[in-house]
Amino acid sequence: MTSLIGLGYLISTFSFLIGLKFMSSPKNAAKGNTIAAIGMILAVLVTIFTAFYENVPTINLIITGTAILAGTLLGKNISDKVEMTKMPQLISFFNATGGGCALILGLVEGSSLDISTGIVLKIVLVIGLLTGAIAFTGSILAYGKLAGKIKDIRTKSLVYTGRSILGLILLLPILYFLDFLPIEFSTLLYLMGGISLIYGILFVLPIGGADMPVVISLLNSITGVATAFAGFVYVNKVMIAGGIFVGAAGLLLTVLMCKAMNRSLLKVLAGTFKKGKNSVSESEQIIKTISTSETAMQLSYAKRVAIIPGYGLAVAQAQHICSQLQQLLERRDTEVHYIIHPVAGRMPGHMNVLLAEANIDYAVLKEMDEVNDHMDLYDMVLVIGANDVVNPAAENDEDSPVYGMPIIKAYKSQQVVVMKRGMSKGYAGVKNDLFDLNNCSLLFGDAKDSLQQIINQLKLV
Amino acid sequence: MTSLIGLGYLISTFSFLIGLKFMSSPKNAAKGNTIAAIGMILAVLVTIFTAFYENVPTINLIITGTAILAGTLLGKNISDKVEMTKMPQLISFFNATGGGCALILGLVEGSSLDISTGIVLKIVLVIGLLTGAIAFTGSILAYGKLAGKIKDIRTKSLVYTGRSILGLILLLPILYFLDFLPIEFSTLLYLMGGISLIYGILFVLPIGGADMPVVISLLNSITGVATAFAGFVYVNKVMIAGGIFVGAAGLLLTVLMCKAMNRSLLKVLAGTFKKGKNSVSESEQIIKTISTSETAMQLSYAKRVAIIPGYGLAVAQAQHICSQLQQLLERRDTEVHYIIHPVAGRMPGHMNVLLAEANIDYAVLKEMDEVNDHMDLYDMVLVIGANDVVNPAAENDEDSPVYGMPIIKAYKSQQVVVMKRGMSKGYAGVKNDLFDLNNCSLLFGDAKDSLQQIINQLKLV
Amino acid sequence: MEFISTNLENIYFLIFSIFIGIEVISNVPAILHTPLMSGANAISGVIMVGAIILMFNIEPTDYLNLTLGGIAVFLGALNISGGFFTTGRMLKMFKTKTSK
Amino acid sequence: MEFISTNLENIYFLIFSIFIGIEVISNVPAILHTPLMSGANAISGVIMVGAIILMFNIEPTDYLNLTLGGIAVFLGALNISGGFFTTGRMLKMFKTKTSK
Amino acid sequence: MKTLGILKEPNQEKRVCLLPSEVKRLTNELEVEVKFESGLGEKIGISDEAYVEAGAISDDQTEILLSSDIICTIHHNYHGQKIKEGLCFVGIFNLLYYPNRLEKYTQNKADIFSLDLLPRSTTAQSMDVLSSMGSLSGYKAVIKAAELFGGSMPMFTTAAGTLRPAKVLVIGAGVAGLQAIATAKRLGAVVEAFDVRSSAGEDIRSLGAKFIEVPGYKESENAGGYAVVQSPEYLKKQKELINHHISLASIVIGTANIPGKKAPLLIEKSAVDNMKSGSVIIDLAAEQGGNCELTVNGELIDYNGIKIYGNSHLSRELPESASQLLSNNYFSFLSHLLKNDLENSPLLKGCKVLEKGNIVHPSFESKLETT
Amino acid sequence: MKTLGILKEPNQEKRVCLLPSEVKRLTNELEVEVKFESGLGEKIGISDEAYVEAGAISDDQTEILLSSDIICTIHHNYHGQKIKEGLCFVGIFNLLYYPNRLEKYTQNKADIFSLDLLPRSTTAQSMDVLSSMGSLSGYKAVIKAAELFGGSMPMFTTAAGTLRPAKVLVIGAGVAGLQAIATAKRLGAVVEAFDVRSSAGEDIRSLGAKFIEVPGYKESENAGGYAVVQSPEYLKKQKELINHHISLASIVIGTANIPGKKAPLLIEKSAVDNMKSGSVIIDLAAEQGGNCELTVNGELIDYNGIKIYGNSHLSRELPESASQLLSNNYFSFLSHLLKNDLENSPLLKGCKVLEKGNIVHPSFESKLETT
Ligand SMILES: NC(=O)c1ccc[n+]([C@@H]2O[C@H](COP(=O)([O-])OP(=O)(O)OC[C@H]3O[C@@H](n4cnc5c(N)ncnc54)[C@H](OP(=O)(O)O)[C@@H]3O)[C@@H](O)[C@H]2O)c1
Ligand SMILES: NC(=O)c1ccc[n+]([C@@H]2O[C@H](COP(=O)([O-])OP(=O)(O)OC[C@H]3O[C@@H](n4cnc5c(N)ncnc54)[C@H](OP(=O)(O)O)[C@@H]3O)[C@@H](O)[C@H]2O)c1
Ligand SMILES: NC(=O)c1ccc[n+]([C@@H]2O[C@H](COP(=O)([O-])OP(=O)(O)OC[C@H]3O[C@@H](n4cnc5c(N)ncnc54)[C@H](O)[C@@H]3O)[C@@H](O)[C@H]2O)c1
Ligand SMILES: NC(=O)c1ccc[n+]([C@@H]2O[C@H](COP(=O)([O-])OP(=O)(O)OC[C@H]3O[C@@H](n4cnc5c(N)ncnc54)[C@H](O)[C@@H]3O)[C@@H](O)[C@H]2O)c1
Repeated sequence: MTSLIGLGYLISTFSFLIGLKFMSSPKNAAKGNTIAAIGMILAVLVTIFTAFYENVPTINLIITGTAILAGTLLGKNISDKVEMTKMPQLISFFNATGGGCALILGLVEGSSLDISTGIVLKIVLVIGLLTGAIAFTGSILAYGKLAGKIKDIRTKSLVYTGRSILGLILLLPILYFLDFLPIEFSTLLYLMGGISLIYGILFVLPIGGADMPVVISLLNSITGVATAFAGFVYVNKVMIAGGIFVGAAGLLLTVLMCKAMNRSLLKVLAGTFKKGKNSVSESEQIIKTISTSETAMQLSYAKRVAIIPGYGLAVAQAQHICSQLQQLLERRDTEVHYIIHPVAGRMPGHMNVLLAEANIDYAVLKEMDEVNDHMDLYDMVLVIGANDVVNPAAENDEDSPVYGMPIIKAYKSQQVVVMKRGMSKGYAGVKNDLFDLNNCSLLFGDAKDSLQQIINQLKLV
Repeated sequence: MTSLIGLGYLISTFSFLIGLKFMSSPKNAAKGNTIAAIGMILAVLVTIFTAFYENVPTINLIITGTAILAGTLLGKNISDKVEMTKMPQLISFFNATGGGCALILGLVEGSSLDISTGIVLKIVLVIGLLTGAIAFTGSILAYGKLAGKIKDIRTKSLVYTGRSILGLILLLPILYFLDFLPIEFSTLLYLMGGISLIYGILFVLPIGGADMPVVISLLNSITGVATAFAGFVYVNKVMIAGGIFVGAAGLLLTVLMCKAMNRSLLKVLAGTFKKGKNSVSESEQIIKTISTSETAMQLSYAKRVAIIPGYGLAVAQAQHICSQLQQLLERRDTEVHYIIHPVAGRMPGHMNVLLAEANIDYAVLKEMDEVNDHMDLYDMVLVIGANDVVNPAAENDEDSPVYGMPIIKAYKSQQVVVMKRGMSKGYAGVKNDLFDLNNCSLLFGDAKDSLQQIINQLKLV
Repeated sequence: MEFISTNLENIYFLIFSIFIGIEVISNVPAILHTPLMSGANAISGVIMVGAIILMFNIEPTDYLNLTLGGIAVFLGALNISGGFFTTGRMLKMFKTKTSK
Repeated sequence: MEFISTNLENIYFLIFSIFIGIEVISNVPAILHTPLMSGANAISGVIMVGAIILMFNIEPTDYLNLTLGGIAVFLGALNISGGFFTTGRMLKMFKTKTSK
Repeated sequence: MKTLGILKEPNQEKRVCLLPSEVKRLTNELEVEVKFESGLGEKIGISDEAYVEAGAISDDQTEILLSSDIICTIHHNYHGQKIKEGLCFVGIFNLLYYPNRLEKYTQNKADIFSLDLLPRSTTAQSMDVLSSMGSLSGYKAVIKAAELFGGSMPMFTTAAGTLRPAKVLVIGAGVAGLQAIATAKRLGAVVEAFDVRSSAGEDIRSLGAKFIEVPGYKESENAGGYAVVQSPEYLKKQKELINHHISLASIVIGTANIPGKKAPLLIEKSAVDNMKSGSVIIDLAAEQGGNCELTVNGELIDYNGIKIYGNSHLSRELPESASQLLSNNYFSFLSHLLKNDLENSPLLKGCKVLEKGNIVHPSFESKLETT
Repeated sequence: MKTLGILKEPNQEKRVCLLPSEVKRLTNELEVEVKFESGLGEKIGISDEAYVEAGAISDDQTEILLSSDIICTIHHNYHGQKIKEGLCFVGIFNLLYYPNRLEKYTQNKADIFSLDLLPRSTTAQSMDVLSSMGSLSGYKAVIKAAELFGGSMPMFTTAAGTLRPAKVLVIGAGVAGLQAIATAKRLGAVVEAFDVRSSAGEDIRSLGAKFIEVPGYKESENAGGYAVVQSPEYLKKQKELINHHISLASIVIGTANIPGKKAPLLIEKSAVDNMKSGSVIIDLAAEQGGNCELTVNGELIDYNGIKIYGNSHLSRELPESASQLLSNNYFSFLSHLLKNDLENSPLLKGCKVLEKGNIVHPSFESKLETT
């Protein structure tokens, strides 16, 4: 019997491992998910299987079965309905449920201990409980922020309160285990649970909305730790291994995500806001940045892409690499157009010179007037080192010096990514209203470098 | 005590792991080697340490100490003296010593067993012995081949003999353990050892010299397995883990090496010879091929590189990517020249058109006459889609239709890599004698693709 | 010290697991960050196994704990099912486009 | 079956080790193939630990086995020292060039 | 309904200021009556019928001048004939340089919009004739140079030896200069360029050419992108550097200008003496006095085997393309003119020279006194 | 010691066949005495002194003809004057096309090496005057076309509308054709090219141009890379396709030739009628009768606003570059001539037309009969 159970857990541990491995390569990711899911089903089945020779009361079985069924159906239901763009908050939500589960486990298990329980087990219980609690409220808050239901609140006092509570969380158990606290263990548990729930909130509150994905990954890692500690309680290998895998992978993933966004984890957690490199204080624009990988990701989904080149393309001498990107996209059956604005660059025909040098077929060059009326047909517009020529102020802002100049209506497309080095302005020296729009993100960096990175990423998909 | 030993082994296991990990990234590789070496020293020290509470006779200690000292000094000595280009055969040699050690271990340990020994241990012993033996002779042979002391022998009968012996190796123990063989266990061991030694030879004999690195990697992996099995005998975690690491990593490495050379492992082992894609039987040239990664590796060491473009560069339209490679090399402080032959391409100035399009500075273009007298100063010459213009037949072979045409003396440089798609000839339709030379290797594939891959590899160094 | 020698196996297990957890995803391309996060989240739902074990050991009359345990199992199941299905949906997009 | 349940720990160890062995080098760039092979070869020299243990257990009068064991230790030491030094030499070249 | 007249250009001019396609838009979109002098487009193969089809009416010059509210030409081509009262001339008259041309217009109380005076602002770009013509001139300057040059522009590595690429020096990197740089680069020449505005450096480099920098330039913020006069020390340093680069070049293209002023003299006789026989100098500033001391406006001269061609209107030699651009420029301007008041439009104000015969442009007050 | 004479070329020719640098190598390396007609290089700014410095002796024509063993010129320039016995002429005489030029040489029992007849083998490349001149002609043809064309070659997207890139059709993708393709591509034109040899397709594409393929061409193995005459059906198919592409093009450059034969007629009057006014045809095959029906050799004509320029010697208009290449070609040939026997050299055999006044070249036997 036990050997069968052991074997079952072994296989499911291994499938988690393989699942994670596969999920980290684009080609096998979907397969990896299936493998991990099968491993999970196996682990659950094996566990339920133990009921048959342990004489579990029927009511317990019924409740368990019902709960599993209900959870599964609801989970499937929710995941089917939510829009693709809302994925991060969904993940956060599901992470909260995992944290909640760990929290309850810790409470129930802890309150039913007998006095003989060793200190090691108690420590394990406390850690499992508090990590679960932090993951629970933290994830709920992250969910709220992403859903736009909770705004960023960033005050010094908040950060300090958070730190003191963290101190408390560390101090209380130490005092308890050194016998300085004359309370019951279950009291300690409740106390810890409560404080941790609060800490989870304070932890996430000051962090900026744009950084939420990183935080979610971190919370996910914490849930993993909670799972592992729960596993220690039950001496259950698959829980320990699964938990540690997630804990370790989640932590690394958090770091990787920070790197991809060019952020430091510490700064994210401290809630410092990101600014463009050259962004001078004068410009108080609220902009959205995007990473090369996200750009690549979105390009990979796009069916029609427009490239709007500008003076920056010439400065970066990125014409050759730009043509490489075009070829890559075309090989993936994505239609690519170049839209040339009459005054892009610094001399008439500036863009023509560049694109001819890169041997770009005249057939894919479009004139502004040709396409301006159906810019919405482009899933994605890449603005490479152009600025004034896509500035909607030319259409809307009568006081702007560029008012009246015809522009390429990039803002009408589904999604705009603007590549530039910093927040400096174009030739006309005016603020670009495009950057404020919801469908526009800025990709900072020299256009040549950015394009190269996008190509590298895109090749992986 | 045991806990200290356990801890020591744990640390050393972990340092093997970290060492291997580091060794697989260019930046940390040297560090990785040091870490693994420290782990090894620790493992040895811990083992010797056990002597002090196990009452080991002095003579044993002395012999052990002397042997370790002698081996270490000799190893250092050999490794210091051998030339860089002889590295693969050196690795093969050291691998043989590891195999030999495993072989002796198996023999000694096996012959001193008492009758009560369980079947599992016996099986473990046999496997350890035979893997050690195969690794031993196989590596010695591989060493001999690389050193040019043993020629490739590729006959059908050899392959069949090899297969029958492999059958014997599998069959004998089965018969023995099913009690069909009425012999002593030690006899079995000697028998197995002998046969395995022979098999090691037959295994390597038919494999072509160019494929030796792959074989060495495989033999290395086998030594790892031998080590792991020896570890099982002594219930020694560090040996088991180290052995398995090497076994698994070695196997994967073998596969990766095959992939990098565009070979299948099975074909390597069967001793099939590699031919260029378009290589028609008519051309009976013996050529050396090279992979993009090896090319990148050698480029990374080169201080001065010459690129000789030809018609193939135009056909592949690889001028832009070629300029990328140049920039990459220059950023690494490698000097790059383009040498343009007067009749390269299909019209006067053909190469000029291409290189100007890719914005290549006129300062790095060299004329044939300017550099032909000191071609030996180039550590590496990349011939990209050129053929007739580097054909030494124009200088040496009076009967050749190209005799008398001035050529770029690429053959005089330290190392030539010729990029072309297959073995087809140039405009003049004559065989290229350059390909026969020792310092020339062919890199098959479309020039654009090959260059891209070289760039990708080079970026890692 | 003693702790080490008695738990040597476990320590190996722990270290190896952590190492694997890190190693296994160390080369994930940035475009997979979100799906991977989602997948890892689903795996952490294995905590439900603990919840089930808990449920099996609760006295059938201890309604409070039965309820709590039931909720825990429910939450775990939600995490697992939601997690895997969400991941699956995200990854489906990777298949629709044939690369190269 | 029984074998499994008694050796479960070992099996985990085995599988994890194999997995790690494979995983750890799975992204090695081709230019590191040879040095890595050399390094792995050096690590397999850990067989010398076995040889030393063997030596410690041989009767001091069993000259044949003492000799054999001595040779084994010697070979192991040769493998280790040669392996690491050779690898070190190869890898030194990677440092001389500053990349980018 | 306003009437717009288009006059034939002088003989040597092949370009037209409005093509049938834009005439059609004028009559349809702006509801203007268009009259044109017969034979207007014949030099570039456009028949009178084409204009008539576009909705215009063929007429003779006298009649047109008497009946139109607006007259469009490229060149100053009015010699005091009788005109309808309040007639408004639109053209590229270069009046700052030729202020005496104003006389006849003042006498007849005409209005003048001279498009060369349009402010170089973002919104004026579609009517900016200087940019569109400058651009074509810059291109043509290089084609011309290649045609006159006795060697080849690109490098040729051949079995009969190597021809080195031509060295091209472009002086002044405004619209024409940049286009010249781009075209010469395209042909494979080695290109260097010089401009007093240090901000031109980035533009030059973005075209892959080398920027020759003279340290110490004084920028003027309110010159609106145009160059201003410099200090003597600066000019000396500049001269030495330029002379050096001239002596190395096979082709020199001068495009440096200071609006309304004499063009800066940057290529002195002594520098030309150092050039190789067979070299070529194209001087696009010829009309403003030339960047080269030896330039004769409108002529190709041979100085010791060095060909010097001075022509500020090279775009004329691309009559088809030039007419296309001009026609769009004029159309944009006319539609702006008809839709806006003078008071509210800095563009109109910027290029209006005469109002009922009186000078209304600030730059002319001083000018006229000197005449 | 042999004496080599260099004669002045006819008036319209600026190129020289040997420059002082190669004269120096002749006198030094090959130990030849070199005489030259005074004023040889003056048209490209090379003084007599430069030749004298290089070791040559200035002399008058009669004297040179009487004292030399070898006479080098580019053009046929001999009118029966008295010569030293066994004098050997080296030049580019195009005798297959002008066989009657032979008369005076035969009468005076001279030898002739005509470099246009050199086999196009690998080893002959350094003396291959057809390649070096063809190459320059191809380049210059495009520069000429750009100069004559009323529009711009590259695309210009400007605030005043977009100028489409010129469409260039190159007919015949030999040496000159390929160079024309490359140059037009450089200038940003859209280039199509056509050649009967299907192997030219890869060459054309390797330059980034479009290959117009007419299926059904019959290749001849032993024509040594040259084109051969084709079947009538093929010619019809070809004509239709070409006509279509001609009507789309703004610039057509004809370079198709069949050695020693009349050039193929590929651009018929009817096709030209379909072209737009302002278009340009450059016919490099003019001397061999032209690829275009309307071509007049050596002249620029205007046909309904379409400029047609026929000139097979455009390299003349790059006299500096052309002389440099020719000089190397002649030097290579002379050094081969002086170092090798006629019997052992397929190169010498291939281009030797007369031996002591007798025809020795196989291609001429039939030719002469027809004269
Ligand atoms: N075409 C003509 O004839 C002509 C002539 C004169 C003036 N203009 C004027 O020039 C402007 C042209 O508009 P445009 O959109 O082409 O250019 P733009 O508005 O001047 O903007 C250029 C943009 O490129 C970015 N950039 C510069 N170097 C870069 C690099 N290496 N990598 C990435 N980005 C880089 C700059 O931002 P960062 O610095 O933040 O990177 C800037 O935002 C118009 O205002 C037009 O009126 C045109
Ligand atoms: N320059 C002139 O004026 C002129 C004119 C006419 C003839 N020629 C003759 O042309 C020859 C020129 O010599 P060359 O060395 O430049 O060229 P070549 O001798 O013709 O050789 C070209 C080489 O490029 C390779 N190649 C073709 N496409 C490729 C691709 N996509 N990627 C990689 N390799 C590719 C071909 O081999 P694979 O097919 O195996 O890839 C071939 O070996 C000389 O013989 C010369 O006499 C020159
Ligand atoms: N706002 C716009 O969108 C717009 C449109 C067109 C042009 N412009 C700008 O207007 C400016 C003038 O353009 P342009 O070509 O008509 O100018 P221009 O013809 O008056 O002068 C040509 C160039 O000569 C240079 N120059 C003057 N004196 C010189 C000297 N002593 N030495 C060297 N160079 C000298 C000038 O700096 C200028 O770049 C440019 O900066 C151009 O970018 C702006
Ligand atoms: N061996 C060498 O190294 C070497 C050197 C130079 C040239 N060549 C070869 O010699 C050949 C001829 O060169 P060339 O330029 O002097 O030839 P050419 O001047 O005689 O002819 C020019 C081109 O016209 C083409 N042509 C002929 N009839 C045609 C028709 N009816 N329609 C279309 N095109 C037609 C020919 O195919 C040729 O490509 C080329 O293949 C060239 O590559 C070889």
